[in-house]
Amino acid sequence: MGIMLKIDNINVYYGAIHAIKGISLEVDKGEIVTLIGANGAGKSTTLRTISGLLKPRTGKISFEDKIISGMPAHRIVECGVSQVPEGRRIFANMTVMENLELGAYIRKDKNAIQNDLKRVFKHFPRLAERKKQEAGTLSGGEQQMLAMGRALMSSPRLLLLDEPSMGLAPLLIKEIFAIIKDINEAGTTILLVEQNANMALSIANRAYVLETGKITLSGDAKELAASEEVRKAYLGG
Amino acid sequence: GDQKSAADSDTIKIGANFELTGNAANYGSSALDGLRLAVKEANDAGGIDGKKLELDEVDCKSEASEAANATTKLVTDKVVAIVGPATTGDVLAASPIVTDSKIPLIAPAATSSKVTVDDNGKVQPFIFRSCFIDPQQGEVMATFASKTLHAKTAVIYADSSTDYSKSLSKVFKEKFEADGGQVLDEEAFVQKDQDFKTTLTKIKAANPDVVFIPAYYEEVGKIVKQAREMGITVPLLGTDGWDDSKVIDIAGKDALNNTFYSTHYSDQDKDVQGFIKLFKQENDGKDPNVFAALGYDAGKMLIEAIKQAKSADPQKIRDALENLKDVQVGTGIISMNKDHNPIKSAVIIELKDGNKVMKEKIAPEN
Amino acid sequence: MNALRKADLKAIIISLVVFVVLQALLSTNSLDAFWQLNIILICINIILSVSLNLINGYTGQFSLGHAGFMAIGAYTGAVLSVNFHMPFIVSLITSFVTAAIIGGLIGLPTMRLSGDYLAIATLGLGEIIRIVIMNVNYVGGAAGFMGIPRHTNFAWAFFVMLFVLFFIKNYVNSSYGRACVAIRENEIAAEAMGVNTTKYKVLAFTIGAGFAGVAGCLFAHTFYIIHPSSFTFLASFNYLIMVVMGGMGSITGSIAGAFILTTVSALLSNWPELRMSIYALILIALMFYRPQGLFGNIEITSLPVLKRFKGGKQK
Amino acid sequence: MGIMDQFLQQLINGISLGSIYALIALGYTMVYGIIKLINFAHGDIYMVGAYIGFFCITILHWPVLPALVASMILTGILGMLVERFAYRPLRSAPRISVLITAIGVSFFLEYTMMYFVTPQPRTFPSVLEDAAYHFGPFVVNNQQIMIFAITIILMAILTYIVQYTKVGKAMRAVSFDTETAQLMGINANRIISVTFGIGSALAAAAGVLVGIYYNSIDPLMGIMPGLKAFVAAVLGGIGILPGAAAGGIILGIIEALVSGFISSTFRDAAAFAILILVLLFKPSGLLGKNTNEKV
Amino acid sequence: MSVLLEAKNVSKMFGGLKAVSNFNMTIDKGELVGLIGPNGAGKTTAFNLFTGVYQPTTGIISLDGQSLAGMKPSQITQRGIARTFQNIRLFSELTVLDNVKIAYHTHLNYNLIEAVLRVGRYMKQEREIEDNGRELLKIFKLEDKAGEIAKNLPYGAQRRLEIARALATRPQLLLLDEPAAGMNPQETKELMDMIRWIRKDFALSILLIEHDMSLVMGICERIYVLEYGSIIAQGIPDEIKKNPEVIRAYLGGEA
Ligand SMILES: Nc1ncnc2c1ncn2[C@@H]1O[C@H](COP(=O)(O)OP(=O)(O)OP(=O)(O)O)[C@@H](O)[C@H]1O
Ligand SMILES: Nc1ncnc2c1ncn2[C@@H]1O[C@H](COP(=O)(O)OP(=O)(O)OP(=O)(O)O)[C@@H](O)[C@H]1O
Ligand SMILES: [Mg+2]
Ligand SMILES: [Mg+2]
Repeated sequence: MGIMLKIDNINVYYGAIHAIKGISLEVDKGEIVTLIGANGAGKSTTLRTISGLLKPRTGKISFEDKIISGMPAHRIVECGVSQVPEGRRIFANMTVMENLELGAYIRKDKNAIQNDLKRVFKHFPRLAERKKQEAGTLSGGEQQMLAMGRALMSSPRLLLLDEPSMGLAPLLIKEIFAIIKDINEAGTTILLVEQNANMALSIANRAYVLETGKITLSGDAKELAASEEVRKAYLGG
Repeated sequence: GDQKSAADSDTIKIGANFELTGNAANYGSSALDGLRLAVKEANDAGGIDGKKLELDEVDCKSEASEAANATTKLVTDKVVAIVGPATTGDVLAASPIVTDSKIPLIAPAATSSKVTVDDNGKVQPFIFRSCFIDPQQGEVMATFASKTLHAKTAVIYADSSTDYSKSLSKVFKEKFEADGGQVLDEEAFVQKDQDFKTTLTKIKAANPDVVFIPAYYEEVGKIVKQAREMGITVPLLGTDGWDDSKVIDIAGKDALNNTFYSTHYSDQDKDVQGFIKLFKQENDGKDPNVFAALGYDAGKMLIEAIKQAKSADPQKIRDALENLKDVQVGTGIISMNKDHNPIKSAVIIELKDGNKVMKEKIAPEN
Repeated sequence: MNALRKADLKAIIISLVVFVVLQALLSTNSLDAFWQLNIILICINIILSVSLNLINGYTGQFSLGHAGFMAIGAYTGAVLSVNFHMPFIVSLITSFVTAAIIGGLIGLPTMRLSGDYLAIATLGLGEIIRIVIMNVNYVGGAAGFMGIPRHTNFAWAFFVMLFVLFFIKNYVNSSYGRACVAIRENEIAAEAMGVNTTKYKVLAFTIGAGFAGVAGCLFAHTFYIIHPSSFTFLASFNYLIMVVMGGMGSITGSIAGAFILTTVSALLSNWPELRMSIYALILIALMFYRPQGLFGNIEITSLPVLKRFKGGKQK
Repeated sequence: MGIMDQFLQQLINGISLGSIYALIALGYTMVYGIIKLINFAHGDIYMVGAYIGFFCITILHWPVLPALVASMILTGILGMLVERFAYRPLRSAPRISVLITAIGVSFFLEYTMMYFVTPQPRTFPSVLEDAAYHFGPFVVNNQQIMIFAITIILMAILTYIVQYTKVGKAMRAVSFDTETAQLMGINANRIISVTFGIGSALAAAAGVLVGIYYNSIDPLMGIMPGLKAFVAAVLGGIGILPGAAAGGIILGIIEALVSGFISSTFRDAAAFAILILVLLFKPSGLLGKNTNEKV
Repeated sequence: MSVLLEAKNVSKMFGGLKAVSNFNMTIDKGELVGLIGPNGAGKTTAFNLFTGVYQPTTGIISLDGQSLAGMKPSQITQRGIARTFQNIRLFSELTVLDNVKIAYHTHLNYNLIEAVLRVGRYMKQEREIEDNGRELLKIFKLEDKAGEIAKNLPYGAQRRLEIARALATRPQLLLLDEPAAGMNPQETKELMDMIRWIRKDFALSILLIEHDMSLVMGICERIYVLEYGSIIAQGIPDEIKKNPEVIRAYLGGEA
């Protein structure tokens, strides 16, 4: 199993705010890696930088040995990296089906798209029922499913998930995490950002802990979950 | 700016204050073309007493306060006299400024009587013009309608955004009704309108003997075209604002048959051939329109006044303007009357297959 | 303890110095007539942009009808001076009251609209006001209203401007102003904080319209004549440009915006034919250079450099 | 003519006048739809389109159709250039600054054009056979019919593009949330550019048709129609294509009926008053959805 | 204990959708009540009805025995209900202190003239709210951020500021909509302590919506469970945890 994503010492700024201070991390093919940390630690910023929505001021990011830092966001999607952004950001004024079609925007092969659509509906039968519904009227959990389904439609090799459990009812959180595992088992590598650190660590292979823009800890997910330091700071115990 | 008194300088600076931007830009810039021609002609002939004329051009933006502002700029630049603006409203705004600073102003095309004589009948000492006045041409057209065309009823279709159009409507109405006619309806449009069919439909329904359209050529062309399309066949009457070949281009020759307007000269008149030729020569063969002609006239009047004053002193120029007599200008020979209006004849033009045919020539009253 | 009032006092003293210097320049004719007039215009435009800023910048209500209120003030003032021979101060006050009342009456229903819908509605209202004036013969209609005495001199313009600045500055720094800003930032949250959003929106609109009326009255008594052509929607755009250029929600910004644009306009009069093209390019360039306006939404007086000179500890 | 006849004739007049507003409003609304910019320069793009058509016909002596197409292409490119150089650098700036820039672009186009072609109006040669059809007391002109038909067809085509094609979905996505659209692999800049191109080409078509219909063009011809088209777009619900068409035609009819039966003097005032009334009852336009922000 | 808030047979329709139906709830003075339910059950809508953002289609909501029907949100805030929002709604371009100052709005009563001339009550009251505001920020550990622009605060701090701002309106009843959303378990624990302490120190009632069961079960005295707009269960946390309906609709498998 080779390195799929490699982040090499990036620094990211919002204007004068230094949000990411020299982060390096790696994601191997087939893994679930999770990024945990307090509010404002820079988790979303990291994902946005990978996706090209932000440009690192220094450092570089490579995906499957290709340097993607500096590419415009839409080109990075074409490389095989897809993101489910924080807060779902579905296209509320379009139907569920149209949202999914937009997920496959970069693809031309109609048959492959159909296959992926079937796969998405298999993961999320609820979406199949609601194909024609305007996405804005879906419930929170359904919207989260749609956002994930939409990202899967680009057939990514790496899926970035930004707080998929935020604002969801307990029942749905369990469902979502089960689906994440499914997707991963079907072959998609996943980089998962979560506040719900307990859940995240329970499904991840490895984890990084982010604190005010720096990585302070990293290692095997189970080990981290057991560590006193992490428990105190993030797991509420 | 130079601090030397204007009279001592070796050039004579004349202010040109015209609408170069905004709604009336086409009229202002035409008048400026005419004025430039007069100045060039004088300079080519060696200037006045060896002094060259210099035009100080400013833009009054088709807006009253800007006209006052621009006039103030010219006053500051120490011009000896000002020509412009073209439209009545802007001249009225410039008027108090020149009066305060005692600099003569010649309005080329502002036909409202208020321009030179205020509401109390007092003559504005520093304001002159090179065109006839609304009462004159409004009455001419009303008389023409009732006497020559035997019209009993009329509809007035005016530009409600210009004082020119509104004051002509008023004069026409008074005279036409005094002569026993009836104005069935008064309608309005505004500058830069494109579509007139809605109002024309209403006018058609009123079914008048004539329609009086005191307006400028840009809208007139479209109105005539659309009126004929709507099936309004009665005579259409107009005023000097019509006098531009654009009317013919826009409306088309056929539509313009059976239309009549008053203006300052006929292009058939032999007195004006010199001006027309000169203008075409200087402007790539373009025909002068009425604004250009009046701008040229204003320039000629001013140049003559400076010559007669033998000085570039504004006060002396003013005095000379007041006493101008039998000056040859582009559109004929004129003298200044006591109200600072030129005594000049008006003509009524009939358009026949695109040609301007002089229908009547009305001699000046005083 | 009276830091705020001390700051006011300082500002007034500085303004007086500015006044004395400028007045000296004027009385000795060191400034020519053109610039004398344009200094008055700058004062009038400052009143217009600062009052529009109260509506657009502070309260966040996109109004494009400012020239209409200015017209109301201008014509009210002119009628009072010419037809009723009222003293200038009476004309000014009545202009304020009339424009404010009409502004309030118009504001009440239209403030329910938001964003671009409000913009087009206010633009329409401005045009309606102008068209009505253009067709009322009592005020001269399309010919304009003539024979207005030239009451506005530099002193009048300056002190009225000072009053308006003082008023709006203290207004925005009170709970009234905070309510306005809260509405701009988030109307729903403002309501949730107990701010009666309708009331404060209409109040800002009323005051803004009233001061536009005052500016109109000064304007009318500057040029001897007023004309509907001075109050088109393009004029409203012009005041909006001043506000945006200076910075939405910055009084000193509006002052700078009005000053710069009036001056640029005056300077460009030397190139009548290219004037507007150059003006347009300057506009675009300034927006590129400072998209949030020259001062953003902060006051120049709160810049660190200048803070040292100020006694008052104002936010 | 009886009142009823007059009314019907005014309806015809209103629809024909309204078609022109609608045609311009379509482009207005497209551009608004994608970046929420009131593109005050749209009316001037329309003017440039009219001039390009004019020069193709008078100087190059092209027939109408190629002139129209050339004008649409060149003006479309102009629109894209304006977007690229004037608006794109301000993509992350406050909306109001972009609006001011649009006003700047508007002045620039008007007066730079005026500098080169003079403020004098130009007259289109009559390139289309003028035929007026009289039905009893009514008159309809073939050009009126043509403009109406073109407006409706273009509206239908555009609605189809926006609703059903891939590029249309991308437009809606970009318009709703540019950043997320990029995460779908959509090149947002390209889509915005294309939208400006289409919107400007539509304006050019309107410009050329209006030039032919009214026979006269000038550098300031875009101001009032631009404003009216904006009003029309808002009336119908800004950002909604059928809304623009409906708004335009309704505005035309309002103007026709006001000048026909009330007073032509107060035509514009009445049109604005009706617009405001409509907005008070339907704050997001006739076809707009009342999208109260969900709390 | 006396009833503070009472909702009687309240329903709210959006077009054809019944977001809240036949909703009955009472909150006593000083109580800390939880409102839970699946996404889209109508919890936030209930808040919006209490605060006047929406008017109920049917039913009556009353505070201290007085009906709130027809009141604007600002009036209801003046009566003593304050809230936070599910999606944070700060005055994001303003400073932290100004955010709080705005919330004192209804407690200021100087008039326009006093404000413009800066005399009389203006100076006194402005000084008071400045001091009170800073005091409040101190409680929420935001005092050193008083001058910062609200949107630049970390998320957790923004949530705290929103609560502080709501308290500045001096409410009798505080409505919190998912205050722990986006917080990690540790932060949530701290928040729990804070909520408990607020209720005691400010002597008010609290109604909160939350999906984090550790928080809800940990601090609420009573819990209402909503599904499809209707209340399916209510009671003390231990009852709710075991209620099969609630487990089916909301909690899933083990709680
Ligand atoms: N658009 C922005 N402008 C300025 N600063 C920002 C912006 N977005 C984020 N920040 C700052 O960057 C830092 C990192 O933010 P980020 O959103 O990456 O945090 P996070 O770890 O995802 O937190 P959360 O759990 O709240 O989502 C924070 O201090 C935040 O305030
Ligand atoms: N303004 C509105 N217009 C139409 N439907 C609405 C509106 N507000 C809420 N709804 C609908 O009412 C239902 C209840 O929504 P509400 O926001 O109250 O849910 P909630 O219980 O707060 O859910 P969550 O836990 O996801 O926040 C949903 O189906 C929602 O789509
Ligand atoms: Mg985040
Ligand atoms: Mg909710």
